[in-house]
Amino acid sequence: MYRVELIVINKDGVRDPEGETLKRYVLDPEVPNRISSARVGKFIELLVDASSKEEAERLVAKLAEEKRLYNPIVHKIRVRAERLEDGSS
Amino acid sequence: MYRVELIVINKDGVRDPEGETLKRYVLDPEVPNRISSARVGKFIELLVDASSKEEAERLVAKLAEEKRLYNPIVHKIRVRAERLEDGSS
Amino acid sequence: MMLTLSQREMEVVRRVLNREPNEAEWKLVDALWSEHCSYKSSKVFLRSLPSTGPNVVMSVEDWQDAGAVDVGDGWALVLKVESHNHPSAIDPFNGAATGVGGILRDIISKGARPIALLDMIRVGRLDQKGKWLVKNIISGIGFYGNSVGVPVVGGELSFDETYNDNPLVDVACVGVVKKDSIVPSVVKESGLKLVLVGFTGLDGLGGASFASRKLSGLDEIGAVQIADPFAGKVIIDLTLEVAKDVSAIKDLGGGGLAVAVTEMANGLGAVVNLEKVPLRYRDLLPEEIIISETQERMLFAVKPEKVEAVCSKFQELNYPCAEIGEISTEPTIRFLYKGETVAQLPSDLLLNPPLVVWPAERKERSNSDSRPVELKEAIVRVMTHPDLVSKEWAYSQFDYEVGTSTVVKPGDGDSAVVELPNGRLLALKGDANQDLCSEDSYECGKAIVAETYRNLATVGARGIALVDHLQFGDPRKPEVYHDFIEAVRGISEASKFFSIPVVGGKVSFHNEDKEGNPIKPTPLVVMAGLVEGKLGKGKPQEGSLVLLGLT
Amino acid sequence: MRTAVLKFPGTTCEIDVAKALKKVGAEVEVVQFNKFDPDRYGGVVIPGGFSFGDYIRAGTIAANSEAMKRVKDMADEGKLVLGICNGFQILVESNILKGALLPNLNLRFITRWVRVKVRRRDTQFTKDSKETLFMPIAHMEGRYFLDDEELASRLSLFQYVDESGLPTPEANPNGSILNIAGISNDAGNVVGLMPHPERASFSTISPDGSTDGLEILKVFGK
Ligand SMILES: Nc1ncnc2c1ncn2[C@@H]1O[C@H](COP(=O)(O)OP(=O)(O)O)[C@@H](O)[C@H]1O
Repeated sequence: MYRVELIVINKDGVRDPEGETLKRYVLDPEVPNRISSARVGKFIELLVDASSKEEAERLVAKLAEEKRLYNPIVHKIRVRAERLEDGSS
Repeated sequence: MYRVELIVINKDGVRDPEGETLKRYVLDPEVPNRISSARVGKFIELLVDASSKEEAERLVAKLAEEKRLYNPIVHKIRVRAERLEDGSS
Repeated sequence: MMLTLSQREMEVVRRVLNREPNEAEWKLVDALWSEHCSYKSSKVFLRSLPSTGPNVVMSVEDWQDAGAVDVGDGWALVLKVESHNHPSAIDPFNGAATGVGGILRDIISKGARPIALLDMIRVGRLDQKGKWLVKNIISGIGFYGNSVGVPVVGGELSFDETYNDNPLVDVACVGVVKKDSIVPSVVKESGLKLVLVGFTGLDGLGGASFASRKLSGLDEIGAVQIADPFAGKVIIDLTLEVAKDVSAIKDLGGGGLAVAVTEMANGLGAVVNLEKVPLRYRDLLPEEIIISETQERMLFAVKPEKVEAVCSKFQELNYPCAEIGEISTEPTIRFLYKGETVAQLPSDLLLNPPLVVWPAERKERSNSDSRPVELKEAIVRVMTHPDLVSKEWAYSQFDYEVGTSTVVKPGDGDSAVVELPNGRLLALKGDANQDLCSEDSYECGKAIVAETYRNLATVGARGIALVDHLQFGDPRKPEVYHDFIEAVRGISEASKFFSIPVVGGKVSFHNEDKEGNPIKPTPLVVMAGLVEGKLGKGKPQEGSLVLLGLT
Repeated sequence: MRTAVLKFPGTTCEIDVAKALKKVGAEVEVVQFNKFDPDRYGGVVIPGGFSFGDYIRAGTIAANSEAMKRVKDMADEGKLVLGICNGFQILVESNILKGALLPNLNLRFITRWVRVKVRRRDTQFTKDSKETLFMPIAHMEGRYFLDDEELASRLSLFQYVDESGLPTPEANPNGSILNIAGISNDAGNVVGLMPHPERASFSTISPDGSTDGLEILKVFGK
């Protein structure tokens, strides 16, 4: 069993109003000059039955693409798998 | 400079309708029995000026708490920092 | 085991049963006898409210369900108000959103299509926490209302330090149904099958026992309910579709299956096979299944030959639906798990908690904080009070146009107006006045009814029905109880005066701050009226200002 | 024209759309997404709402359905396809129309009446419509984005404008590029827009008594 993280985040160059608002109105007034960038995205965590880390990542990347869990015009994704100790495979 | 990820996700035991719906209507029909759980949360990525990984993580955890970036009654957070090569500190 | 039953109540249970109940049975009694479900401290007084009238189609029986009034051409209007104060204090977004879900399910329980929502919000000081509360409450209400396509057409947004720790989140809903198609909440015959839709999970479980077993240290988890408006929408659409095929409908609210089954049986008995309940988490214990308060579930009583037709509708959309038991002649409520009895109690006992009347005493009022104020300062203070500034930022987050029948929209008038299916115009308004109520709760009870009526009159409407919601502190405190009794007396008197039936209501006690001080008494009424003649709408272009009444 | 109003679980505007379409004389059927037979219809409208709760992103889950493959076939055959609000989001998420609809810049749900200017006459929906239309919006994710501004300008069909007809930043409620409120494909038979024409089809509920939404819907009455 693998725990796979799929992170969907706006591409560089696509505005991210949530990150901007967070930085400008929440973080900067609290800790000025400490935080130079804030980006907000979506986090999806799946428990996947797969025979290797690579296979788990490939499966999730494929699903993300085919099921349009992100829109390639605006988003980029990161996929990271980690084997779970007590997993069955 | 540190790249810090703050992940906000529902606590175990607190239901997650978004993850459930994703699993039921998108993932299960496509790859039956391959995915045993889907959880959806928020991903926040900050570039933080700090003197160590620990300090960066502490700062972000403190901000998350004090600025109510999550509701501890419902959510749990994960904080992960990583040093950036070309960072200034 | 955490119970709210008093020693005296526990004695009554033991005496009637002539035995010691088991843990599951205690929890069952605890749920049914809770103030929330049984109205044990308020029932005696609520009976004085005028609940009948020539236009009343369905009056409130035992204060459990929404009432209905005739609006012409064979149509009935169903009306209900409820609060979600305590959940909103800890999780304002989900608390407010699930409040909307709950009131909607009350309306569809009658087979009525919800056509409009109102939200009346009261929060405390606008500091960081206060802002967090309002912002999340408003977006929670929008999240649910918008997602299910029921317009939020009006409401109130008011600020008072008395609500610092205990915000009030009231939501009201109206629905329409053909008079001859109203579905009852209770059954009259045995042999009907009990059909449950929706998954059952941990939500709303008292927490203590579950948390200590599985999730050490996270006691609040059970108390948190997450809103799932998508499931809510599926439930609304499909419940209305199957309404013609069912004999009774009950939504699952406080007290979960325990309360829904017992109240639906209404003196008859029921047998429930808990292993048939569709579960979200496999390891729920039988007694947890009985009292889980998971949202977005409905209970139907269905003739055996109709079960298949009802469930297939839900299964088509991948929504769980299961026959879990049946109504029996023997007046006993029985919960079984794989054939073993988990709890077995007489219906009569569960439905009839000993009523209580607490001591009441009038509090000394002090007028000491009045001081002379300059007129200019007074005007500035009044005009800039957050109660009186534009609420556009709030209502613009609500989809008040969906349904294409919102004639007078938020911000356009003192009442909202929506068009009914028969073409008539329905005016709606909710009002409360915590300041007046803390001065004189009786006068205040009268005044809020009158104020609501005046607000309806501004659009040319005459009141036809009202629902009330009585929000107070701990009823065991004599001053609190006194204010409660007096408010009911005032509302009752004014309703009689205006000949407006009170077709439903709700009581919420134990609203207090962290130090245990009660909130200012906040009874609230929501009135529905029909526009007669010409609709009063729009901004006047010319004319004189005329003030009526003595100043 | 026989017109399907396609309902997904979570769609909220199907009854309103059907009511408005009847007003222009269309032969309307509200169809469940899993029972949709495209051969029976000359056109299809995908109404607003929150299909599948708009979980993940508005329109994403509905876009994965079989029903949307059939809508794509209809679009390719040159039949009329109209997506309103969530319907527009679904068309974009299914790649039948280009671009993306991102969260509003102010990050809040917005209900408001807006004015839009008709920028193209080469679509069956707008070839003889009024110059500017007054309609309400109600959405959380309506900020139109396309990484190719030239293309966006070519597709742009409706543009948010102020009282004097200018596409000012103030007239832009959500931050869409080029003030885009709706687009059409090159062939002009597929249109998606954020404003709700069906809510601007009844004089009783429009602030000034206008019924501009009918200008767009009337093509289904032919
Ligand atoms: N929480 C709310 N939800 C929806 N509409 C609201 C809310 N609060 C206020 N409104 C609307 O805003 C308008 C102005 O509200 P308010 O200033 O409280 O008016 P009034 O003093 O006449 O009650 C009214 O149309 C009211 O229905």
